[in-house]
Amino acid sequence: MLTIGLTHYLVLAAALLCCGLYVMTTKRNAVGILIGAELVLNAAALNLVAFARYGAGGLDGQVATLFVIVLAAAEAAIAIAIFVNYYRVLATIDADRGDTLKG
Amino acid sequence: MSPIETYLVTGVLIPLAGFVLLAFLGGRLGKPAAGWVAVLAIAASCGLSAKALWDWTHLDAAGRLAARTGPYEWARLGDTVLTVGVNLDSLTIIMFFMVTLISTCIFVFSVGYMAGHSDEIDHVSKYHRFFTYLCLFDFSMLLLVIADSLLLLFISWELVGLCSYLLIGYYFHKKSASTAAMKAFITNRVGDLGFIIGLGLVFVHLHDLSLAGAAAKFRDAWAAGSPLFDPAAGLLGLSPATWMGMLLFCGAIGKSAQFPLHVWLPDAMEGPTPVSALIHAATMVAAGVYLTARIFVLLTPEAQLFVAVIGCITLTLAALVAIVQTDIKKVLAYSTISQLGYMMLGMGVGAWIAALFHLLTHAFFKALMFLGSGQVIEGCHHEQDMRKMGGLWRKMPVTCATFLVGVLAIAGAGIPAAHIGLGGYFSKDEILAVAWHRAYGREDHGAAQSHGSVAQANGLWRMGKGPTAPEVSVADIDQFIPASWAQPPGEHASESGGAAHHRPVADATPREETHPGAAQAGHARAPGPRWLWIALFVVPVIMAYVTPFYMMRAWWLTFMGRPRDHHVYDHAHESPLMYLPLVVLAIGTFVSSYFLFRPLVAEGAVQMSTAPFLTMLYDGEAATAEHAHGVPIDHAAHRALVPAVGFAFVIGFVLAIAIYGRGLALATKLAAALRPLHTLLEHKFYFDELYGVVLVGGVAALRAVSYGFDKYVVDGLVNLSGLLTRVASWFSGVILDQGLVDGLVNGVGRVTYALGGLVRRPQVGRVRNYILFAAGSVAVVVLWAAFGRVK
Amino acid sequence: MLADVNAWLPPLGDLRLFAPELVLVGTIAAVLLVPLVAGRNPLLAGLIAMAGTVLALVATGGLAPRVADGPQGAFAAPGYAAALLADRFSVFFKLLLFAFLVLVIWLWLTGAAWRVTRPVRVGAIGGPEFFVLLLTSALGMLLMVGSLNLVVLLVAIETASLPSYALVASDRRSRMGAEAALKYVTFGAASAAIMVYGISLLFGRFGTLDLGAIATHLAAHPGTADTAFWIGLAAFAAGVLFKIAAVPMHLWCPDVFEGAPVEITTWLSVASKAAGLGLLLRVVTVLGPAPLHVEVATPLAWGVGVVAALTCTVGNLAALRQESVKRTLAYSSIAHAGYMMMAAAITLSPTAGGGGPGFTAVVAYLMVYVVMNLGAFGVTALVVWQTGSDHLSSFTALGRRAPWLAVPMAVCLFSLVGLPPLGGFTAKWYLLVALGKGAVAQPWLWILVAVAVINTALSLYYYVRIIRQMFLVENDALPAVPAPLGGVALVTGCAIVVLLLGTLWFNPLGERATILSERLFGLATTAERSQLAMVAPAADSASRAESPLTGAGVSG
Amino acid sequence: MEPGNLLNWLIFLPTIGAVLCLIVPGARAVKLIGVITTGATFVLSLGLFQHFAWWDATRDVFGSGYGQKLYEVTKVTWIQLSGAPIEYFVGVDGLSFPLVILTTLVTFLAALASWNFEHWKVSRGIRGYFCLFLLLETGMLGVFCALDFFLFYIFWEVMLLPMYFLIGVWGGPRKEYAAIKFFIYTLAGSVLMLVALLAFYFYAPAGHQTFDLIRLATDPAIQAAFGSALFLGLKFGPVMFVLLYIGFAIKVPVFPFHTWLPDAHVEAPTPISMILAGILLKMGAYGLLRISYPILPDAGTWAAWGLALLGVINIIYGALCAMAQTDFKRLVAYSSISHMGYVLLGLAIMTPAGFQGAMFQVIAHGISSPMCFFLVGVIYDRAHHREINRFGGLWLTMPVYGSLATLGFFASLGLPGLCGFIGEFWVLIATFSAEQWSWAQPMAILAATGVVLTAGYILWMIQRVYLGKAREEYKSFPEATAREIAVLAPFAALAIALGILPQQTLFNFMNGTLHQITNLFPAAGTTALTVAGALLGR
Repeated sequence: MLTIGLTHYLVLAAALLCCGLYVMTTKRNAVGILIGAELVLNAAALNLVAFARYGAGGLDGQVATLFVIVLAAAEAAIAIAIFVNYYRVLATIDADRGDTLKG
Repeated sequence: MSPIETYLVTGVLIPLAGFVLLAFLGGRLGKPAAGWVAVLAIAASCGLSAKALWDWTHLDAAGRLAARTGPYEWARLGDTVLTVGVNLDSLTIIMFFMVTLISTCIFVFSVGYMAGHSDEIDHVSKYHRFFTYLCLFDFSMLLLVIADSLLLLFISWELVGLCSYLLIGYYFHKKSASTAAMKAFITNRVGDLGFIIGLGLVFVHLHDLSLAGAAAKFRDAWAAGSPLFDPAAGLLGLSPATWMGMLLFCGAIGKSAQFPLHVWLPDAMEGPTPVSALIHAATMVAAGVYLTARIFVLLTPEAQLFVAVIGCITLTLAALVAIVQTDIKKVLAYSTISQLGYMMLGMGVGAWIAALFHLLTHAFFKALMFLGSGQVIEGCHHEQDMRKMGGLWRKMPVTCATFLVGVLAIAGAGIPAAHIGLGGYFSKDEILAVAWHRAYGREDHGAAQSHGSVAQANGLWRMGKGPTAPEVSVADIDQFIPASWAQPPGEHASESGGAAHHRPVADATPREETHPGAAQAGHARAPGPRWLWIALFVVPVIMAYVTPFYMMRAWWLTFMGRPRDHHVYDHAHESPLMYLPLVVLAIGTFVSSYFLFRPLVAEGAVQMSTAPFLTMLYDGEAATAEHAHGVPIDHAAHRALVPAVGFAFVIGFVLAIAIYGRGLALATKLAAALRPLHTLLEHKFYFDELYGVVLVGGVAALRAVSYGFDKYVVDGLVNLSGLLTRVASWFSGVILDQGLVDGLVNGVGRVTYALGGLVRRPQVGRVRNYILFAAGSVAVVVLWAAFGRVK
Repeated sequence: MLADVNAWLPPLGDLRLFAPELVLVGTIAAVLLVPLVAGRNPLLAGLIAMAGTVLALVATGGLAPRVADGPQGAFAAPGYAAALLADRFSVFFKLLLFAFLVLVIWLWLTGAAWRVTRPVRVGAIGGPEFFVLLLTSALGMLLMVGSLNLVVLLVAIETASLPSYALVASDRRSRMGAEAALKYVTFGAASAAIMVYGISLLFGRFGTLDLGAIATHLAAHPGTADTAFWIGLAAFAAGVLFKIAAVPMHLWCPDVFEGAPVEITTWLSVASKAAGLGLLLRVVTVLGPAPLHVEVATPLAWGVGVVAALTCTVGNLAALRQESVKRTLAYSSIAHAGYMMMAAAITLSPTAGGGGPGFTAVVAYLMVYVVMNLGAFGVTALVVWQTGSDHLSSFTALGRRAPWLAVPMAVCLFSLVGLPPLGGFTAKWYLLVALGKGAVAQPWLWILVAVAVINTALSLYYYVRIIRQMFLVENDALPAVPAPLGGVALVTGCAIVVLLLGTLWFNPLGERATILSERLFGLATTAERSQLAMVAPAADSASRAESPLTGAGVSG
Repeated sequence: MEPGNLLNWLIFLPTIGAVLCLIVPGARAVKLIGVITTGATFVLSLGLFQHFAWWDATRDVFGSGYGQKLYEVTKVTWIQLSGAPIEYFVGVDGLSFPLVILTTLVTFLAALASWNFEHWKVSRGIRGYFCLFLLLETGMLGVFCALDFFLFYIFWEVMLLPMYFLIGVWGGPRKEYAAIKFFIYTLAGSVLMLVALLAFYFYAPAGHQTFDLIRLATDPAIQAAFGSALFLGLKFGPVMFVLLYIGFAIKVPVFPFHTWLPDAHVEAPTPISMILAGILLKMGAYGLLRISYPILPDAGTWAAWGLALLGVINIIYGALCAMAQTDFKRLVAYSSISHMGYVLLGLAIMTPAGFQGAMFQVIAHGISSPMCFFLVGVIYDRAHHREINRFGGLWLTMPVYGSLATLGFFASLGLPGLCGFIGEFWVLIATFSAEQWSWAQPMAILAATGVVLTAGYILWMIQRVYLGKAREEYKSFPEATAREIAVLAPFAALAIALGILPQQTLFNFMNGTLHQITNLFPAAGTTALTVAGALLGR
């Protein structure tokens, strides 16, 4: 009989984190990178909720999670706007194509 | 300052005033006024020096001692006070007189000589410059003569060098002249390098640069058994004291054109002839001998031997080369070198008086001959090649006659046993006599060394007598002489009694075995092998035959025979302004000889009597003057020489006339027959070539290396950093495509830039990589936190 | 229920503590609303923003006496530490930010007025949205220096960042702007995500989101500074370092600064970094000093020191061969952030005699940095407006073409190098003195001194390159560079202040900074901490918090 | 310590002039301001003679401790630090007095030399030129007068910026390269000095912390602390000495930090070369003597042989490099490197005689090298090139100039009777007689070879430039103008005066202070330490 405990949540969150990091660093599509970031954010949110449930933090964690969700949304909104602008100028959404600024 | 000192100092300053006047106003004075200003200045000096000489001869010993004031503080080196003052003694007085007198003659001659010389180049007159330099020279030379400290000596030493440089390069529009000037200065500087190091050693060991002070401390150091005299304390088995003497003598090697630094003097003939007469024959080049005389008290036996050997080599080489020279001035130049060699030899073997005496007589007759040659050159429109002259006696009778006087003087003409003769007869022969004495005479004279205990005794004795007291009487000196030439320890007791111990020549076996006592004292025994001393006598004697030969050759080729170049002959003439000084000098050559000068020189020898290594010898028989302080050589010495060199001048003259009497034909044949020898001599033993390759080339290579080093290596962190960068970039996989850079800055800059490239490597422009980098960095920290953190 | 709510809300009087923020919010609203009645006039929006900012500045000034005695907290639930703080520390940073904001808006206004009369060479930016974004990012920065609550900090950072992302792209025709914004937002999102993950770990480890409480807990239980703590802290630091643009989170900075419009670059180069530094300082002050043991403080000091040295070095080295002046200055700002972080390292060094000198150094450095950086960017902006490029070649012969720009630029650049008698040297001097003082007890700080001075020498290369281009390279063909009077006045003023800071104000600056830092430091260690400790969760709840992680076996 | 404010006027008078330069109308007025200001500064500096007795060889020699005899002192607190204040502390003693006079004189003459500004190739910006020129003078005088290390550092850096622009803007074809090289070298040196500056402050025991150079040297508590302290595990003294030394060595310049100098000299305009050679190079030596040796005597002992070796390398290496040059100015520049080697050698042996020689050489070179640079400038103005091999016979076309040139170069050569000789001779003899060092005599012998090499390159140059046939293209060269002679004559007169009367012209002023500095040193008979051993504190 499997008891779902804090460890499971944490492992899941860690896995999410890794996925997110992987996505962020491999996706050429800007939206893909953003999604990667969202995955990491969700990993953090999962952590927070899990800690809130199993730890001593109480409601703090859940409140924080709400904040994280809102922030993620805001971030996505801004990001998408910028991506659109990027697409308008460069006619692509490939983040790697934007490499004029370097060195 | 005492009156005599005042005369001398004023006599020094008048030429300086003349120099300043001419330097600022010379151009306006123009020709010939500028020349007469100079003559006036030096004549005034000469008058003062005559007055000083007169007063000096009328002073008794106490008065002379009292006449010497000073020294005066000049500057402080650390805590040591450096002084300047007038070195007032007979030698100074007579040298001063000689310099001013000869200068006056030559200045007058110059007014005539330069009148006929083109002094304008590109319409710019340099006439006044000539006399400006001459005045400066006289100032410097007179300063050198009166200097009482090694420092002042050195300063004036360099100043005469400067004048020599300026005057040799007087015709500097000619490349050869400016090169010769440069060569002279730099060669002299090589010698001065030794001089400076010597000065340093004097300062270190004796803490005093004044001549009297250094001499006194040197003697005290000897008396105290100082390590200064310990061969083990110096390099190459020579004691520091020996090194000190030898290095000081290096200055003289340069200035007096001794082997191996003699190469500059023949080239110096590029200067106007009066300059050759004044500077490169009579005065400046003799300053080396004068210096040696002044530092004689600081010379150890080994150093004296060094001096003698150098002198001997020089006189030989120069005399041989002089045989084949065709330029009249070059002949005289080599003859000068040769005669200077004789003087040095004299100094080295201990013929202090004779050497200086030779200096004085040589000054007169060589100046005479140079001026004569100047007259000839001027008369022949700047023709210097003797092969084109001949028969000039008709056109220049006075010159011819006075020149002959000079030739006779240098050849040592005189009537043996009659005390009748010209300069060289007395002076050169006395040098040879002393050399003979060192080689074959009494052993104890040759071995100028002391056993420790004897030295101590001597030192005590001298201190008791008041070592610095110049009034030590002859009798006193005679008393201590035997003791000062130490006997081997075993023989000491029996031999230290009183009169000099005579020993048969055959008995004078070199004592090569080391005596324990001598070794313990740490002092060299009679330096050098016996054969060397014999060579130091035999070789100069042989050269005494060569001297008359080449001088007569020169005279004959110039004045006798038939004119060989009618263009030259037709224009030849002489002018009174120029031959009058010749006459004066010719007279001087006669009277300068024995009775006027030698006694004064001998008086000057007083200071020598305080030297620890008293090896001053003089011709006892010839020295009628009772002021001589030193060891009279065996009377037999000079007598024995009569058959050896007494008639050398006759033989030399006859040979020369025999070969050149009928022109050059025979000589040419001889030259052809002796081709290799002739070539060797013509090329002056290839010294210039050798130096050209080894020294000049060496320096050129060095400077190329240094500058190359500067350009490419110092920088060199450049190469190093370049290498490091490459290694570093190999590790990091960065390929740097930088070209070569120069400069340390660029080197550092390059590394920096490379590092800059390295740190910008992540800045590839793709945001994914940025995130990867950032996440990776965080991961590193996380890993550190998880595993690497020290608990 | 209502009473409960009242308990949650601060008394109205306390709201005055946050007058600056409120004024700013009001201004934002005004900028948004006024166009509705007055039409879309960029200049008008700018003027409103200016007025609002000045008002906020005044409000902040008025706040200073109120917080002189101690920090004032607000929005705190019972039993919780204040979510927002108003103390001298935050007031100082707010003053700095508002003053800078005023100058930036002034610069913008100058440019906008200029464009009215000139052929526009660069894509104009402006409009109400611009100011909304600008002021909002300023608001976020204000919050960043005014809290110790991790969630509030998160919100603050995002509030500061999100408008910035948009601001970078505010020239919508610019390809570089678009690219820069993309990089900024993606990198920002990533670092924010990592930071949030760190926050979650810290929360899990200590059961609280309040840094003060965490510090207290750590002081009481040294053993809790374990792996989870360090991982969490490192991840959290990623977000802070992102704002400062410190190594290794600096990569966005050059690209964004180069791609962004020059006014935005100016704003970000100072404000964003200053706020980030304020946050960092607050974190290290709370976590670092005296009562804490070496287990936290020493590794943290080393960490900050290493990051500072790296940041400084990387910034200077990377700047060496840049052709874009903006990019050069971007790297320069990275380097200067590094210098300031060095001072932060001292405040942590437990035996280094406390953070006083370090604080002094940071405060002095920031004040000087604001002025000289503004001067340099100001000139760059003026040149860019006229020539349309910030390439080094645009500065060729500026000494002849526009001496009134070239001379202030040279002064500011030499000051950035740190040469006396300019302000930059004053700043560096106080920094070095602080490091030296720290080094008395912690000799390893001499390494930081060495790094600082070597970097000073290194930095010479690229600053002087610009100066060389302006004065030594000649090109008589280039025309003169006209510039708006307001802009010239701004940069000249900056140059004069820089000069004064290096000479006459050398001592006053140090005194002011010392006074400020003494108060700040004192507050941070004693009064503030005791108050925070009072309201912190009980120790037992913290110890309870230990169990989950240890139970999870994460610690290693 | 005698208070007074002459020095304040001296230091800031040029600043006032610099400001005036910016506001007066017309180029001529600017030039006038420049010349008048520097001239007035020079005249003002002569007022310092009231404190020094040229006729008295014994005054102050053993009379008082180091720093007790300071004149025209101003000492006010400038910046308050927690430990001790940074002071505006200026004053002169026997060490700085000759350098102050030299500075004002050379600057004045350099201003005169700038009078033909309009004829330079790069002649724009006369205001800027004279403004920076005068600021430079403030910096230089400040360095020599400052007795507070911090103040010294500030002035040191203040000097840097004007120099950068003066070379970089008004220089020759490769001016940028030269200017930046100069700048980077000097700054690199000065940041190291900054570290030492801080370390001096923080390593002093509490209550004794100070930047006061006199107190740093004389306070026994500070000296004791410095003697025993460790710096990052290394001995404090040697580390600080090396840091300071690099800073000063770059200025001197010492091999291998010298490569900036030829470039800077060649590219700088003539008056700037004069100042660079005449004064800026002297600051390195002055710094060593004012800061390194009094404060860190043990480290000086430790470093002695290395410094002496570097000095000898400088002498020989500089001379050889000079010989390889065909650019007239570059030759003179390398000769400076060679000459400064004597300074270094004289300092390294740490005896009164050595210091005397070094300081004399400093002043003598401060006279001969600006003269030589101006001599080069005179013909550069006429020929517009400096290729030695393309000249010839100038002594014929320009006799007065030629004579002065000969004098100048012979002074540089070290001819007795001229200033160059005394310094070299003193240094060589002092090195010889420094019996506490086993290496001193070999070093002295090596250094003495410089005498020959110097003669070599100078005479060779004279032959190629001044002797020989006058070339056609140079025959029309006008003789030196009155202005040029007015610049050269003071140098010539001083070169002779210093050469003949060293005691009265220089030694009497500074012997006292130099003795006081040597009195700070530990007793003679120091043991040689190995580098590693000393550094590691064993």
